[in-house]
Amino acid sequence: MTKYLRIELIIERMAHKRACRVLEAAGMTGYTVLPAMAGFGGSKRWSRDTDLSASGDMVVILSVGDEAKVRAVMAEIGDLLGAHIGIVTAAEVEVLRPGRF
Amino acid sequence: MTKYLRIELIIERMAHKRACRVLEAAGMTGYTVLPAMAGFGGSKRWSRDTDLSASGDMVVILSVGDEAKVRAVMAEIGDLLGAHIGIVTAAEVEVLRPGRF
Amino acid sequence: MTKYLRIELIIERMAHKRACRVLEAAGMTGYTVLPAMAGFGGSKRWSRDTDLSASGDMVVILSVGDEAKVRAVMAEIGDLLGAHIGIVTAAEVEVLRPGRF
Amino acid sequence: MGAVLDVAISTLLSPIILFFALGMVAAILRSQMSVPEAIAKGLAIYLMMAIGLKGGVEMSKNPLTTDVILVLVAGIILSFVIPAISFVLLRITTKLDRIDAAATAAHYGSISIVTFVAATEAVRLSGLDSGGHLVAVAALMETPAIITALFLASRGEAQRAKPVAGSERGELVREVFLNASIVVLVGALAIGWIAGEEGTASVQPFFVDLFQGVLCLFLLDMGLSAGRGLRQGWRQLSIPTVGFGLYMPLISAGIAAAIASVLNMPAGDAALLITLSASASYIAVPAAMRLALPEAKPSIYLTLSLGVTFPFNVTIGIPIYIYLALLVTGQG
Amino acid sequence: MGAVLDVAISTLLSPIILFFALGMVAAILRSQMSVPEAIAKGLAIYLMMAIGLKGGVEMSKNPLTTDVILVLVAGIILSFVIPAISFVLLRITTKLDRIDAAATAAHYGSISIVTFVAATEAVRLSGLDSGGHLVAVAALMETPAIITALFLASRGEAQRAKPVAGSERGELVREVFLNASIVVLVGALAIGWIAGEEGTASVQPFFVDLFQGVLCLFLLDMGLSAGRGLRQGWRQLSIPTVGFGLYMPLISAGIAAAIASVLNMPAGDAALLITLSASASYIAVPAAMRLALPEAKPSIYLTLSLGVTFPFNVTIGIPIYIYLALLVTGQG
Amino acid sequence: MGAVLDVAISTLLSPIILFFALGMVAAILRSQMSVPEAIAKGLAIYLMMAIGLKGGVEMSKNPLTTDVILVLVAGIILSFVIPAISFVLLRITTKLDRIDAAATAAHYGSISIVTFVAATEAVRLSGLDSGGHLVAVAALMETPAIITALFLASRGEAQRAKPVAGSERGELVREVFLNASIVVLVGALAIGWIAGEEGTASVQPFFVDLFQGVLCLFLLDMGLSAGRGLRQGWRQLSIPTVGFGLYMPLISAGIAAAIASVLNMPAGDAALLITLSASASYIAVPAAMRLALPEAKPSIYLTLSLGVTFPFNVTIGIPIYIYLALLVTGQG
Ligand SMILES: Nc1ncnc2c1ncn2[C@@H]1O[C@H](COP(=O)(O)O)[C@@H](O)[C@H]1O
Ligand SMILES: Nc1ncnc2c1ncn2[C@@H]1O[C@H](COP(=O)(O)O)[C@@H](O)[C@H]1O
Ligand SMILES: Nc1ncnc2c1ncn2[C@@H]1O[C@H](COP(=O)(O)O)[C@@H](O)[C@H]1O
Ligand code: NA
Ligand code: NA
Ligand code: NA
Repeated sequence: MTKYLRIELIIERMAHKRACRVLEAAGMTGYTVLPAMAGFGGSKRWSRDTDLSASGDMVVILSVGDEAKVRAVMAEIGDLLGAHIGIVTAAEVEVLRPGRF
Repeated sequence: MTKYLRIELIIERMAHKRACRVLEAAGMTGYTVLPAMAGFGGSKRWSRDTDLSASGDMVVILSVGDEAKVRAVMAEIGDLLGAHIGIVTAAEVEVLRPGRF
Repeated sequence: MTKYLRIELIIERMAHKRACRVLEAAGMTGYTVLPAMAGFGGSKRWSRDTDLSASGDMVVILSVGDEAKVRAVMAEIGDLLGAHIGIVTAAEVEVLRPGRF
Repeated sequence: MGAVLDVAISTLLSPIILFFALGMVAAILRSQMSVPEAIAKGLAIYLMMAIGLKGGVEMSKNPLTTDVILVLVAGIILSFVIPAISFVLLRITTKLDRIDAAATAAHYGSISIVTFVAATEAVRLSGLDSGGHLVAVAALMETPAIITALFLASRGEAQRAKPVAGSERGELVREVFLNASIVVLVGALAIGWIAGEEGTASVQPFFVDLFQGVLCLFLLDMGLSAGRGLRQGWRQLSIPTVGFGLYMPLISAGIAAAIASVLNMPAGDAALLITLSASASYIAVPAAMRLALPEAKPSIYLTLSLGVTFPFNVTIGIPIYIYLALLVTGQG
Repeated sequence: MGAVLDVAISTLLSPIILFFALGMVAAILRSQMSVPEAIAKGLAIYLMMAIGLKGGVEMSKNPLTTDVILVLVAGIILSFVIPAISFVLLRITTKLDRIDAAATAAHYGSISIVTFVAATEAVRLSGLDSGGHLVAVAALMETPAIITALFLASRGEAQRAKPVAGSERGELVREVFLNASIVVLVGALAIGWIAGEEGTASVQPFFVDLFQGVLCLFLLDMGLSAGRGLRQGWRQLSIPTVGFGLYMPLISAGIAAAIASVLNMPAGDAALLITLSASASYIAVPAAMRLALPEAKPSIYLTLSLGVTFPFNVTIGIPIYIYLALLVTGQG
Repeated sequence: MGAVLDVAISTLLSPIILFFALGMVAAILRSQMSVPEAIAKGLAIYLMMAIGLKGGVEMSKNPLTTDVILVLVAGIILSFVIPAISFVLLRITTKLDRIDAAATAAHYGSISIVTFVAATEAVRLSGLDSGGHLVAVAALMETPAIITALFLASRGEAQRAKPVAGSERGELVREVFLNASIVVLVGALAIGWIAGEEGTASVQPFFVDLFQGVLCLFLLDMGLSAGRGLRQGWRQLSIPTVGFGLYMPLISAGIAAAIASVLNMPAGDAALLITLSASASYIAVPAAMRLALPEAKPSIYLTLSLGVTFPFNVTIGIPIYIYLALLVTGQG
């Protein structure tokens, strides 16, 4: 039986289109981007209110797909994270209407 | 021991109140709605900035509850997704203070 | 092999800095805060538009870390949830570049 | 005719239209610039408050005559009838299915408040007068189209087995009759009427003096939206569909012109009624359609209304409608 | 008295109050319309900058007298004392527990800046003058109430074993003494004082001319908030609690009137001090309570302050307070 | 010199600068107040539309002369050259690596539009005139610096093995040449030029009369941003780096002054060209750097530009630049 994974990328807003292109290239059928409002990493805090250029903002990208495609994304996305700040996690989920992925 | 599931709905903003009613009807004790800012599905991209009517916006609804209730939601929510665009996933989670669900 | 957990706190915006301090104190290497726009719990609905003081707003805090640290957070955060409204869940996830956590 | 050409040119070179063009060009060149959503919504509320107040103050100066009431009724009828005609034309000339055709038709029966505002300016520039009650007509024309469209969508088809899961009684009605633009337009109209010229004097600097400038900013954003919609959605539009977006306004305009002539309306009022009929909704109706006909495709109706008909109307359409109004009212 | 009735009527029919009513009606009819949160916050900042500047410019015209300082001190004392009275009344007449009663009391000791602004207009309409230092009084009255409430909440109870997890030294103090409204009010007051009438001339079109209009837009949003709060929260309020929301402002007004009489304040200033005392906070204090007394229920204190007391004050309350001021200052 | 001191003092005590100071103080005291992001972006768009329109209207009054074109070219050259000098100085005096030095250098070659606006006011206060084409110079100076910086970052280093994953051809070019500020500045300039004084008369109340007031609100937010950036980022800045943020503007100013003298520019225009050169970007360039040089650290370049150079320029810098302009143009 096909396994479905939910992959979650926490990534800079400036780089999110790049990440989205990687998702699309790997064949994910869709994704959704959520704006973050604040965060902490290393030793710095950021917040939307702090930075007029918004160049430090992060977003969260959610994407659900079958295991093969998500694995493909995880293999590909590492390159992007060499250059950009980001966190990637994946976990198995049950999906409704598996046909659509 | 009771199992707890976290159900996540990615659904059109215009339909989110309908989904919330389904959650409430199934006896979920709570949920939280997050605004999305952009996404991709099928062959179209959307973004909050593109659409003045905001009629294409998506939101993410998170809800945590015991397995029985989440299963009830998953059985019910399919109907709504016949008409509206949406993705539903569920996965087991550990919860703090299980008594409250 | 180290297990990684993704902890998710749904908590009042007014209290989110307190929660963040607990995360930092427990040694989590980072977290990301997402604004919520609406929700339901008990018998009340809230929505960003309802409340001018924004004192009822909720946020979602995501944080990924190794099992030991996440367990430490879960042990600590209970205190905060005695006073403030909040939901905490955790689940195992695969991470990319485990070295960074 | 010469005067109309003048109006056409001064319309096209007004800062309002130039900022709209700037937005479209930026979007087509794929600039990343955007006006934050919250700002766009705030400006829209401001614009509706301002025109509502202005209309109400105008109406407070004259008693409510039968003439005025007849125009209100005419507006409602136009909004009921135009979608039916649109639907038939769409089904004949395009390959849209029943649901998509009905949803698109709803947009053309309803109105665009920004097109209305742009026409009000052009009418003033042409040296014509217009009555405040046209704002009330605009508010009344927003929703009947939706009812016609829902009827057309369900006709012939076995009645829906059951309503969409989770829907609530009255949810659509509230969305449709109490949406922001109706609440603000009708509310501000009533407030302008009650408070009158004197009572609203202290808010004139905000609602009157700034109006033109705010409109520039708003139309910059509209241009960005229209351009982006077009860039992403044009592939979904067949040539007959695009054609519909261009000739349908003219058909609606013709019908409205006939009514204006029968009702013996003054030229300025006639021009506005014609413009309202010719304009297509891109805010209120798309939102209502997501609730009522979620199967219909926004990439068709929204692209057509915002990307094709709106730009057509604010540039070429309005001068034509003014000319038409002068013609049928015998003042041309 | 006749003049006061006139003021009452012209207050009730002013666009500001009419837009507030529109918002309440729309919310109660469950319209989906809303003013984006970012816009509402932006307007609030604008309003506070504007009144701060105006107050500062007024103050720059006269030297700081003992009279002025006495009024500032009176404001602080009122803000400390009113919560104590409120607390006792709530514990006697309602079933609220210690924590909820203390949190609610804090709201009534603090102030509502929009009520203050509405009163300033009404005072001006009544032909009275008011001094710029009342803006400073408003800023000073925001916080003492919170201190009294925290003291009342902890009294009698074994001292809290330890502070809320994750709380930080100074966090509450910063939230309370450096919240947006205090920073902007006090800051703008100081800037108006330093720059004076001449220095601020270039910003008058923005901060003075637009003020009334912006207030309309803001009160539309306040009406929506108050109406929604009431619709969702009224079930949580017992009749004695609602009663408190209506008579407490009058009690506070009475106390303030007595002080105004003792201090021999001019009628306009007295009216504003009375209004400040009678008004209840719905922005700064709820936020502070979520930090300091997270166990207290917002559905009680916020619904009461925003849904009951605020509408009461801006409609019926203000004319009463002006009348009271005329009475006690012997100018009625 | 006395006149310059006067300008310095009246600049420092103008509401604009006082609100900036208020924001900085609030941020440093760790107040939680903030201007919503959407409002700040909306205000920024307004400001750029307003100065673009004003510049365009000014330019429409005179034909385009060789003198004007020479100034445009000078601006472009300055923006290309300043980053090279900045890079060398940073590499010599600080420990920043090649990438961080190049990214920081890009900021100093580009411009700050708010500094430009503040200088325009100060120039007017000094009784000098300035031409509308300086707005065009501002727009042209935004981007060349980025090109120089990218060249410097890659020089000497083996060519990048491959582009960042997921990057798209043209993405950087669009971000850089079609960013919001260029689109709005150039677009509004063109619109002001086309529509002329008469055509833009109806939008003057919005774009001209309100300008100063809106600037106050915007600078309050800038102060908060600068203060927070500084509070969080100062630990990342070594003393030589902070020094660079203070002397580099003076070096750029010197070079620009020399060019202004050679080109025989009027004093007002010279003052603005000098200010543009001395100012550092904190909106457009940081965003471009996240795309083009993601390894560079924003905590360095952004803190330096927004937290050190911007406050220096708007307070002490501008009077110096005006003095310098008077000196080199022989009008001092
Ligand atoms: N362990 C984590 N869990 C969730 N979000 C994180 C984590 N680490 C970093 N982030 C997010 O990534 C941003 C940059 O982190 P860093 O790369 O550590 O500077 C932070 O501000 C957070 O928003
Ligand atoms: N696999 C997916 N994972 C996450 N979000 C998705 C996925 N598929 C679709 N979406 C979201 O649902 C929206 C509509 O998708 P679609 O129904 O495929 O047109 C998209 O724009 C995304 O925001
Ligand atoms: N089971 C749940 N799942 C997700 N979010 C919840 C849940 N219960 C409560 N919430 C969120 O927490 C807020 C307060 O809930 P409560 O403490 O039940 O009043 C709600 O408005 C929701 O945003
Ligand atoms: Na129409
Ligand atoms: Na009070
Ligand atoms: Na520069």
